[in-house]
Amino acid sequence: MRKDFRMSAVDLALLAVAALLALGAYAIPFGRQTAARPLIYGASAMLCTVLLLLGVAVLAGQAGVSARVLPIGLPWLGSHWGLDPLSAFFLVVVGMGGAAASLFAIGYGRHEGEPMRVLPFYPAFLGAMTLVVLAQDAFSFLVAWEVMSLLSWALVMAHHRTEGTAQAGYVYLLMAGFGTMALLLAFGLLAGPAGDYGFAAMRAAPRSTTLAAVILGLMMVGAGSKAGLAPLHVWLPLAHPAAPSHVSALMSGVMTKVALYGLIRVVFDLAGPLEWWASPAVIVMGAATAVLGILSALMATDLKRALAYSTIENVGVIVLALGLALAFRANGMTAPAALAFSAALFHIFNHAAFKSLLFMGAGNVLVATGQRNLDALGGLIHRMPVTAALMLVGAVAISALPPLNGFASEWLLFQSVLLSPDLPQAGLQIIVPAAGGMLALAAALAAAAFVRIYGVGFLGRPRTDAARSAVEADRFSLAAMGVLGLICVLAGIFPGVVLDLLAPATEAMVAARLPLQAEQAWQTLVPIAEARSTYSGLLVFAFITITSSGSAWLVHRFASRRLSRGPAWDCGFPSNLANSQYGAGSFAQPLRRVLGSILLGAREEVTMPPPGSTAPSRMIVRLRDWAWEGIYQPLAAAINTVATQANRLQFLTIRRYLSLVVGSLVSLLLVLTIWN
Amino acid sequence: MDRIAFDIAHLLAGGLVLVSFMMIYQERLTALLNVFAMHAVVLALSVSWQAHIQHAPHLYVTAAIALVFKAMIIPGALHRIIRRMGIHREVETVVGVGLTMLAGMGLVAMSIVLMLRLTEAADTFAREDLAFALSVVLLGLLMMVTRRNAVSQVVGFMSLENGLILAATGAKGMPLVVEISVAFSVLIAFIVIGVFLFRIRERFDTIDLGALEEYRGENQ
Amino acid sequence: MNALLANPAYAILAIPAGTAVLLALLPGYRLTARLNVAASFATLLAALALFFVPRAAPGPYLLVDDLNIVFVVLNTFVGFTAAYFSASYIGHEMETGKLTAASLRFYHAMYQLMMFGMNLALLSNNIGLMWVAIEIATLTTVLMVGIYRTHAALEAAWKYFILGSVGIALALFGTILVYLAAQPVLGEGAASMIWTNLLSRAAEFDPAILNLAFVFLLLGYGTKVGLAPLHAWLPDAHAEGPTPISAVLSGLLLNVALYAVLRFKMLIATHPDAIAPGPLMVGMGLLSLIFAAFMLYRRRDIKRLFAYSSIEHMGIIVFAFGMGGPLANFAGLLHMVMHSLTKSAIFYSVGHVAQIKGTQQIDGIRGLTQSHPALGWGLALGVLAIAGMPPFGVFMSEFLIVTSTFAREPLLALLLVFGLLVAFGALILRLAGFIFGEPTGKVGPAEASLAPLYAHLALVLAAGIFLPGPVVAWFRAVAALLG
Amino acid sequence: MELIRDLLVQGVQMLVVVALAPALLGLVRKVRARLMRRRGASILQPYRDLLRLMRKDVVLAENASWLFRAAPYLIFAATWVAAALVPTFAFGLQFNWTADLIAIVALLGSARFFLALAGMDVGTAFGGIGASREMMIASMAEPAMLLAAFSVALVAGSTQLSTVAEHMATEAVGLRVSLGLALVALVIVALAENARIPVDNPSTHLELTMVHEAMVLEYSGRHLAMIELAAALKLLLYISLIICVFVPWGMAGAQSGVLAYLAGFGFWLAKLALGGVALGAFEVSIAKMRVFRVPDFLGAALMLGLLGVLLLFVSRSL
Repeated sequence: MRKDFRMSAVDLALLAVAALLALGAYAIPFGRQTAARPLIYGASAMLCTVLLLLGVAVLAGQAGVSARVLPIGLPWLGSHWGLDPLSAFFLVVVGMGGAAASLFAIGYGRHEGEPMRVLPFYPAFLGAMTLVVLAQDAFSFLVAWEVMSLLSWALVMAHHRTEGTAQAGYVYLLMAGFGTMALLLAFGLLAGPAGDYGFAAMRAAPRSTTLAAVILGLMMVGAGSKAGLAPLHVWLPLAHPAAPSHVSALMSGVMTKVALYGLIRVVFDLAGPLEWWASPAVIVMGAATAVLGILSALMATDLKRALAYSTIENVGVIVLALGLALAFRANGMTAPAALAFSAALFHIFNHAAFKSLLFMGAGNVLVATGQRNLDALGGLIHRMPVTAALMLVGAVAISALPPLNGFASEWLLFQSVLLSPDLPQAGLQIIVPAAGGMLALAAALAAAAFVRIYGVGFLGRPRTDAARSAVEADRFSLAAMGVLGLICVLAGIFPGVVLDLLAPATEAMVAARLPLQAEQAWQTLVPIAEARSTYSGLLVFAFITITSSGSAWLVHRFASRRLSRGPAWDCGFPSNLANSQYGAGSFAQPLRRVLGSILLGAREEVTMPPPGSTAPSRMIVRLRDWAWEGIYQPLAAAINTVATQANRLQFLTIRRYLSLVVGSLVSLLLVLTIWN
Repeated sequence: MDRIAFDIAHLLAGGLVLVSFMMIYQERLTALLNVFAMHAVVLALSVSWQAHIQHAPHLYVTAAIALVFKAMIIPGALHRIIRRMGIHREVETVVGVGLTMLAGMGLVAMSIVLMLRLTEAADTFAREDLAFALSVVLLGLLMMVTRRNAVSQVVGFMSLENGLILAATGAKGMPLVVEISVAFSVLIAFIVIGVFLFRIRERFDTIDLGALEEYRGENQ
Repeated sequence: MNALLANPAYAILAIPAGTAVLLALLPGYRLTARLNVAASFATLLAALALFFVPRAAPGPYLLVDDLNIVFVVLNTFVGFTAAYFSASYIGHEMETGKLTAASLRFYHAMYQLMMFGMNLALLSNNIGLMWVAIEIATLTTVLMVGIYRTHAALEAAWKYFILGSVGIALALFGTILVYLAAQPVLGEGAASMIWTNLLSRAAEFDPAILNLAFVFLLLGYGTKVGLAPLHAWLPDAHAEGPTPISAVLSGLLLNVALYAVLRFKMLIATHPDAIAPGPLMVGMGLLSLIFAAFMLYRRRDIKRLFAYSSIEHMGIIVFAFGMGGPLANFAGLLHMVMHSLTKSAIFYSVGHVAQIKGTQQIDGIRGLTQSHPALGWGLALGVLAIAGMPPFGVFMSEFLIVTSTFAREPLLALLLVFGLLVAFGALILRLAGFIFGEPTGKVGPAEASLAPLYAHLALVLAAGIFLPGPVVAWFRAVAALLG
Repeated sequence: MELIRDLLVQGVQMLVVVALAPALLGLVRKVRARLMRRRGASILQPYRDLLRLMRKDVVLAENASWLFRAAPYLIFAATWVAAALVPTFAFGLQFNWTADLIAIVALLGSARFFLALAGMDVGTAFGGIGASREMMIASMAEPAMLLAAFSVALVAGSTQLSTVAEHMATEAVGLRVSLGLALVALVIVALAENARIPVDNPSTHLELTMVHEAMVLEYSGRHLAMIELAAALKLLLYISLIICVFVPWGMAGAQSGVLAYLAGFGFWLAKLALGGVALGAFEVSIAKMRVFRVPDFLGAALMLGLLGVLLLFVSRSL
């Protein structure tokens, strides 16, 4: 062979994955050594950075689309791997989240009680997620997908002796298996009876729109359950908080995105054209998930659980955007489709950044105070200034406030909602604006939720000694958070850069892209046309900084700059009880009464002591999870009953067993007699 | 073959079915064992008749096995077991004898219908013979299912084996290997049952399976 | 001697038979145990030799073709690892006084006799001989199940024996019927019992008798396969016998019975007018799968738990073969092999676990990864593999079965998926209990031989990631053979 | 030259809004006082208050963090930027395209976010009350606002305020039901966002019903001044937003002459004054409602906004 062998991008990516897996293997014998932790996490960070760069290179057109077939996996098929723009974009997400989490873990991992339950799985988990993104045939995809679930399960079970983890892990793995089955069926349809499991063959095969819709449904179940789409989300708020925080960051920030990758890959790329009527279900499901998720986040008193719920909200937002893209694409409106799709991808990127950041912050808090309960925190901004500042960045970003990145992507999404009148179908014309309203509601509630989380957790006065004696986290953790915070700010100020970067992926999926943003003045976003709508994160940022600092300077220069400290006034009734502050529960009360009572069946039970008694009066809040009560419990009950009934067959007499045999014989003979 | 030979074979095979029925309505173990001995004798007769008309001398061996083992040794052994262990003498049935009889009728009817309709191709005699054999097998099963205590179940099982032998001999020129295997299996079956009765007796005074079945794998 | 070298098949039969006699005479369990291992290994070598020695033409009694090579090699391999495992396991049983030297001698002799029976059943070209061989295997296992002489063991063995012998009878009747169908075409005598002749002329047989025969054979051998509702003997036999025997039962005996069913399925399938065997097998497979899946939830005994999981997997395999077609058959074969390896591996670990914890009760087994990491993770990997998790081989076969079925028969695929999920839930529920949480009972170090366990797991893992070309070609040939 | 002029205009607008905001507040108070048969303080009173506050020391609670001190400037800046981007007396200002209606809503959102955080920073009960109620009100008001913005944007085919205004100025629009609904919704939202009666009472303290005041309770001196100024700016912003969307007549076109600008400015002042008077009159005429009635009030706005949007679609699809 004269043509010399050149390493393509995908080869490099696969090598990086192999290295990650090797790291995991290395951890099994050597993980106990103290030197192992920084080595493993450091190496993972580097490898993830490599993956990140590879993705960027492909998106920027520096490295061509590449593919590689390895002689493993399904024998007659081999395992196909490839790096096209879509994969590259998600490779960027995985690389970014993975690198940050690993860097974070160099410091955070020191506090891990049983490192041997984390170190072997962690790098392999990263590798598996990468493989999902790279896979180009059904079998490799599903193997990688399921291995990803399995390893994350092992990581969730790392703290297997803390109560609640067992149930979390069980529900998680069960839902993962359920999702995989749905994916199996979807791929079964895609492959057809001949069994062409290669993505290329699936893409090529003609398919009726009805069949495509069925596949879409199966994917919504399969990938949706992994991404946390309501009502398949119940495992998520259990499992994500249970894991070590750097793993939570990965699961919430990256793994849900990988799940969405599966959805996008199959629905937009493989399944073929869809009718418009397939999209409303997706849109409604996304909107409902968003509102339900953020409302639950608003009610949760556990810091990490609240973050997990907010992940559900963001997944809902993304799915809503994807549904819009489907609706537009089905009507041949490629430019709006591109807008919605870019919004989805952009939000995926953003959420990966700020949700990882927030979970890391939660991890620092957990280490510093040993507390996840918001009502046990408070005043951390004094004890952990850097963590608090970075958490603030994350909170502002996730609340979709300008000038940070969260707003940029939601703004794009609103723009695409505003294009809905051009849709021909009345049904969509009604649904889309309603969904837009729910989106706005979700955004507003998100702000409320994060004011609550940040205000109760970091501001005010410490509520426990643990919070009073918290100490700032180590520099690795802070560095990782700092990087992510920087990304949030930059992506908010220069959204055009990110959009141009992900344009190839958009083009590949919806056959259109946003106008090139790089040539716009002042980094302005111009999704459709200058006259229609524009937003310049850079200028807004500049204006705010200038005016705020300017006004501050003026005031201090010309008015007064004197300042004295005194006790809080509090309308003349200052109380030095830390519990007199508003807590997580009390902050949520207004919204709990307004929305929670309907959507979450929130009930307050107040027990008043009899007059004269000094016993405290108690208020207990009960929330109901409709999905849990409506779907899962009945299902479990049904299986239980059947199992109990079937179990009688274990306790028959031999004679009865014989009669079973005879019975089946006689019945088969009867079948024969009739069959003749 | 000539008419008379056919009729005799037919008679004997039918007789076997009849004896099976007799076994079903026995109420005392000893009587049951005697009837089973008769069952074996009839089988031996039919087999040897087959040997005669098929000019297959090796079938006489089978007949002999049937006669010696099933008609004499085993009933004797079971008699001794019953005596030694002082098993209460009556057969405990699950459903009334009448019902069992009806079920038996049904089974026989089914097997005959099945066979006669199935095997137009095979020669008439083999067909008749198979029909009877199938009925004997099914009746044996029925007996195992409707009897409570082990001896009668064992008897049912053996009558089932008899049915098999009837079928085997009915099939023309079936190699010796099969008969040997049948005998072999019966032999093994008895060794093992013997072993089991023995072991079981070490623990319980009765071989009534009911006693065994208190414990069924997992405590309920 | 030359004959042995010329045709390894003879060796495969002669070595166990000879060793069985020898073991029956030799005293001292250490020696017998070693001899047992050695003999099993020799048998394995002989089986491997089948690949290299040119195949002898099918004789009146023995036959070597693609189909049974798969089974023979698997059989002898697991037989060897099980013997290796039992060497350490039985030693422990002896020390704890659960077994006497005499019963051990008996045990080893029976072990080889059983191996002989199974190998004979696989290699025999004569349906009568095959029947005899399977009965030998069954009866020897009956004896070994009862070896502990405990109340439970005897009861299990008795149940196994009664149901087994009924199965014997039905299978024999089926065999006679096949002969009866063949006799008009192939003439009287041994000729009409030779498998190869039957297959070549099956199309001319009387379809009606074939149908009847298949019903009896399916039920007769199906009892051994452990298909619901004929399964009753299986859980108790697994639970009460010595663990090596549980491993062999699940890993091998079920396969041998399945092999018989497959042979006759091929026979029926060749006949155009005969009843289609597929639907019957698919139905029984689904029934077994779903029934066993539900039974998993209420188990209190760990070995019985995995016994039911064996029923479940046998259901899947029979389902796959019932569906037929190149993909499904390939998947069925793969699944069978993977199940044998994985399930025996699980039983190896379970055996040691039960010895360490001193109980088979599921409640008594907690936090294994905490107290015995190597053993615990081994068990975990095994259970995850059997639950159909990648990258293990079972996943590949389940992937193929589900996808190929859904494209052809969506409804059946949904039922299949339902059963798989229910079983998955139960297994994971139990697994989490076994390996996580605070350790219960004795946490002392275990003198466990993990080599066979991890050897099997490694094979299953390798198969899930990479199937060598020759193996694939060979499997596909067999799949084509099965039609 | 062009550029310089545009920059100049933009600068003028920025200064004008911040300069006029207290006066508008004063006007509203004056009107209310008058209607209550009181003479009331002069319209310039707010300026005096602000100046006095500016000169006073800041007394900071011990527990206050840097966030508490930075918040006033951030709030002021965000509000000011938002206000500067709403066309007041002329279309097509230099930086109008920096942010559209949605972005302006979001900017106000950021201001509110920091205000609520500041309210919780000291760790007093009142601060918490204010913050939680503010966020509750906001989470109802913001969607309503956005839906109103939707229907406006759908009519105008743009979310760019100056484009919207230009489009509205043309006769092409005519009268539309959805616009009316949007107007009502917007007014309700404006009342809520500016803490006016009936949602909140800007002139109360020591009441468990207070929302905005509760949050700023701990502020003093220059900080309080910045926040008050921001509040005034916000009021002006909302009124001129309503003006420029629903009654844009008389606004100066882009790059028109000085005279046009002056005329536009005059028109704007008049409209602003009218708005102020109307607000005052409205506030006097009704009573404040209980906090937990507020959601219903805002829910109505939400429904109106949605209805407006839907009607628009229906009319289009017909």
